[in-house]
Amino acid sequence: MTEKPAEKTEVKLEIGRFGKFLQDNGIKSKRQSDSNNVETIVIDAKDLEPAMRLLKTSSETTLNFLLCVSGVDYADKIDSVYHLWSYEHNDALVIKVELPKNNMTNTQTPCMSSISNFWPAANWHERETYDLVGIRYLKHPYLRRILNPWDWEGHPLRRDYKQLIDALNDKNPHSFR
Amino acid sequence: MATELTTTNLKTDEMIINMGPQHPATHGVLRLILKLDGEIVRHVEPVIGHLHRAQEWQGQNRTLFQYQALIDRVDYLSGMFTSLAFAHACEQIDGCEVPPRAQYLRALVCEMNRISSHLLWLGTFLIDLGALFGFPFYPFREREKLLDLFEEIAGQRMMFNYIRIGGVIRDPKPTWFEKVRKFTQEFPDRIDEYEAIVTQNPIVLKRTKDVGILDKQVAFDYGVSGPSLRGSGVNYDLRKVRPYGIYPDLNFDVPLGQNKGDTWDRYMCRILEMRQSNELIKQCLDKMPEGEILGKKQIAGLRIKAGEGFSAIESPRGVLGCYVISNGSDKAYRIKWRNPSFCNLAVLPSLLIGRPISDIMAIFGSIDVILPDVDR
Amino acid sequence: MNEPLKILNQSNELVSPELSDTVTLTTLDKAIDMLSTIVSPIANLARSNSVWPLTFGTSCCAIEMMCVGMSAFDISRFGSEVFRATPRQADLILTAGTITRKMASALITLYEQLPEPKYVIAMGACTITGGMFNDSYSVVQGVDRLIPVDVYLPGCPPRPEAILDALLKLQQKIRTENYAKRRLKGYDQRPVRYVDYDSGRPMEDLLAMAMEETKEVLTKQDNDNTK
Amino acid sequence: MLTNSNELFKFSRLIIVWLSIIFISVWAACYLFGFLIPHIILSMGSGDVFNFAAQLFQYLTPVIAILVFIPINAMFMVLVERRGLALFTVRMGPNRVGPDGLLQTAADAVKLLFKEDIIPTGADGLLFTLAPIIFFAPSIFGSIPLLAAITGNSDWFAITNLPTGIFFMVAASSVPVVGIVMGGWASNNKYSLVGGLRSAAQAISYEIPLVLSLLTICYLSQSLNVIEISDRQTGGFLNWNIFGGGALSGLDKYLAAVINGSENAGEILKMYYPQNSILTVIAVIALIFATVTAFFMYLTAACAEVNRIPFDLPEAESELVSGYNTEYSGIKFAIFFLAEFTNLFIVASIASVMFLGAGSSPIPQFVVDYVLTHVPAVSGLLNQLTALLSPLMNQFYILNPATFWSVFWMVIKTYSLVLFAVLVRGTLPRFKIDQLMDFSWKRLIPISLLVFFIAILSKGVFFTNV
Repeated sequence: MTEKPAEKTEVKLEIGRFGKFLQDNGIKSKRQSDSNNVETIVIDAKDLEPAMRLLKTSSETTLNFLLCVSGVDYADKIDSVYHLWSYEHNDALVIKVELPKNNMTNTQTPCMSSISNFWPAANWHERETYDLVGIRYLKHPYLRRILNPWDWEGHPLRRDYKQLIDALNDKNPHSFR
Repeated sequence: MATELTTTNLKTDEMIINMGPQHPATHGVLRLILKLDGEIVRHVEPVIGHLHRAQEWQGQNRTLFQYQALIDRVDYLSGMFTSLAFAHACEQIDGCEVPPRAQYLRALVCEMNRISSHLLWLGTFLIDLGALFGFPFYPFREREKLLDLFEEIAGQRMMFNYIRIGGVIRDPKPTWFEKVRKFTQEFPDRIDEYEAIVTQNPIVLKRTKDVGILDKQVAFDYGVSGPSLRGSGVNYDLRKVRPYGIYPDLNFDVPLGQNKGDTWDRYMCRILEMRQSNELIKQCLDKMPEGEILGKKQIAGLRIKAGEGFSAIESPRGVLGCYVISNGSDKAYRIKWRNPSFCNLAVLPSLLIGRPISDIMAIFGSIDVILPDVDR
Repeated sequence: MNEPLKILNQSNELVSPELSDTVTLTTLDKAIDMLSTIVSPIANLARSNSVWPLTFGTSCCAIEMMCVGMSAFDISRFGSEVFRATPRQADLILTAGTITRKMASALITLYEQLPEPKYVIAMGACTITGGMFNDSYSVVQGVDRLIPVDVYLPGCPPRPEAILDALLKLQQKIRTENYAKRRLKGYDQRPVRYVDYDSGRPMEDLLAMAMEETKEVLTKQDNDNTK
Repeated sequence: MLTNSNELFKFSRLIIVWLSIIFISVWAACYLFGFLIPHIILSMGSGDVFNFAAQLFQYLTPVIAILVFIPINAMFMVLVERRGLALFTVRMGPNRVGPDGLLQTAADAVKLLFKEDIIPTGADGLLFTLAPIIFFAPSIFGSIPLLAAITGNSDWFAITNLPTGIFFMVAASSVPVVGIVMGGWASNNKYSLVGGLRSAAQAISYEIPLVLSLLTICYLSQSLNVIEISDRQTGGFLNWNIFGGGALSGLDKYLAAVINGSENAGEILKMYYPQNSILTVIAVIALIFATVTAFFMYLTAACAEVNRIPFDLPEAESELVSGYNTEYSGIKFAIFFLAEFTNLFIVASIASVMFLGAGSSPIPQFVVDYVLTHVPAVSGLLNQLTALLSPLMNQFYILNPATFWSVFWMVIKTYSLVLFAVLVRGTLPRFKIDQLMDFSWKRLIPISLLVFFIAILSKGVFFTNV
């Protein structure tokens, strides 16, 4: 695909409320441009688990509603995006973990740690992200494909995914594209 | 020598039953692998994805204009809501204005759609409980009336494609509003009818009370939302908590479960929600302003600005989110759906374990899962 | 590669690989086949008037399939309101909704579990060509790639009236056809016969892959031994 | 004002047409075997051989009657159920096959006959084939004693008059569960297995209240013979077992005496209620309470016995795909279907024999007498009719008025109960298996024991000479 990924503004942004909270607890984060006034931060893959534990349980934040975990395949990296809300307050936070690609092929998967051991909501979302985008969540209790059959090849939402053409779908494979 | 017959020396074997993907009670194509001890469920493994139609993949391979027509199929019982979530996300990115009349029309059709979705849920829930004939026919009667109204404005009974980026596509005739008003006037009587048959039915009470109790903390952990969460007594309705559209202007209460969060509470919550939606429709009709209905021109090469947006709305099943990343072209770079059914279904195994087979249907029915919403 | 699996008997005649592995035909069944020219007018009339559908629905079309049983449209007028949950007692599959690769094998199993005579109405655009999801990686482009179809019913989803129309067309077809001849056709129009349950891929492909792999391993072992 | 009165009219027309079809065919079969063939044989010659042959054919009459009756009746009942449910849900129901859908179930039956008959791999073929037969057979031989009661002890059915008829029927009604368990086990399907086992548990639990409520009636009638039980209930609805099992029959006679202006009315009352005190009134009320309760308990337990909603757990469609008959197709499934509806008919007819006066007219005898004596037009008309039909009755033995009226009332009572079961099916959801068990063991059985006790007490203490 020749499309370019979303624009990246290299403007230095001020640290936000949750970024500051994480910094106080010794977790580094980088602020990204907001979408619709929701704070968006980028953190390291190794910091994700402690950061999530803190954000979920700490009485200061209580971001205890994990909306979704989504994987986004860019040209040079794969993002794992976490949307966090709170059941009690009106807070919202978007956490991104960037995993560089380094000439990775379709069958190879980037790895990062899973959060579903302490947050059951992430379980199915991580399985789905593994299935479609191909991020391998380490220490996940049951990391198997969830939407596609178990022996499916490739990760369909990767940009370089070539779909299987066989007797079940050889009719006009590019009909409406 | 008399041997004592106790539970310890009575050996029982576990039996694995495969329920689905074609089973009358799994609402389509869910597959549950059950491990049973007699009639008691010991282990459940849901297998989903039998209806995975690659909605997200379609989203990034079709133009936005094409994809608008496709997203009604994400949740076919409440197509208005999926359209609305997508439109909200795109409007966030694009920053285009939605005219007030369009806002009101959106709220109006969404609340109508909520009623029609809950009506179908009521019918299928009763079928799940075993009332195969008779009662399930009644909710469908009202649903047909609603579908006729939808057909008049959108041209289709279930796949509307009515809410577009920047507004709604068609302005209904004045006679349509009169029909809606007529419907709202007679609908409370109909709910009274359903309640007269179902709510006080001793068998329904026996099968739903204290069955499938969803603890608040468990619900939080699994990210449950919608009536299933409110049945447990958590006051979390996006229309109140994070108001969108014109909901701040409307006056309504959020119905909550009365005691524990069992199947009965979830049932009651939905019944009350139908009444509440009826009131909301009346308010929308009263406050309906005149003016434009579409803030963005609907052309084949419809484009939005670059950026990313996440919008979430309160669908009949819970928090329906849409995460759109756009790079300024006529196709979205990535579309991710946060489906309420997908998240609510994850809690099912923890509710089922230790219950008899018959409760599977009652509990599963009360969570109100739509399979394309799970599988996309 | 995608040709149907052919089984030849001892005298080198083509045997349609139909059902013989899953069910046994009783003598009564065979006797009825023999008498088919005499009984077929009566049998056709009876069959056409009591088509019992299977409660098979995957997505949107299933809702319209439910609507058609309800009071407003009332399929019971045509004697078809007896929706059976088990394939053994049904005559008709209304393939209501998209069939994905994961579901394909289940659909084939269901079709094979139906007792003869069995009919299929491909309901909705998704089951005719794949419909709106035609080019999706996981969608089967038309249910006629899996099972033979009698009536195609377009629409996304079709209105309940259209379902009634399709049912009437099917009834007409049943009334005018000769069942014995229909049976001889067997499953010839079906390119994919055995499908693996989990992967949704044809069994022949998997077998061929396995054969190749074993051949590779064997040649490698041979090479090692010769060294 | 009924909005679907047209449908109601069509429904009643359907019932009348089908009932006449059923009874003309059954009557023809009976006439053939009970009268025509024996007469032909006897006219050919005389001697032991001919006598024996003629008698043999006469003895065959009940069996032929049942064999003709059951399939047609089951087909009709399926149609009644489908049309009835359609009526309750404002639909049309099947109305395309034959005139106004009259032949819909016939088409279904023919279709099922010509369907492929599948024995799944891994199934036990012998048991799999035997199961529907074992399920169906008891409904044939179990209904034999009923025939005597239904036909008002007609000559043709004399051999069906067993001295322990009700005992025989109850014994027969407990056999079908063996068929269900067998079918469930033999189909090599886990849903079938669970369905079969559920059915066994359910049948065992509900047999007890069913038998106990019948036992109350047997005690009050002091007989196990269905003919005797139904004979005791003749003469108006006050004598029916549901109203105290004869507790009101004295009142009936007293009223008759009063209306006729007889002087010994008081003596009749004295004869039937010797201890003329408040205790008698209490005992009568207690008896009526006991029998009415027994009737409804019988209905509940019978519903469970024949697996109707809300007790249709063995084939719970939304839980176990189709329960014990999941793997059955074609003719075997048709036999299951047939037997299910026949069982429903049989329990309904047992209810009408035991509680609702069998073939006796619900109009009290004194009313009939009053009308006949005081309205000469009616009795004149009746006399004319009798004169007109007498050659049919006396010479050709075609029409037996006693049998005709007995069958007529019996059919009305039985089909009312069947329609009640259809109404219940259109209304209620299903029980859970543990609630089902609780309902039987913790509610029905204690109540039925109590009812039996009350009946013994009031009858034994206060009506010793009745």
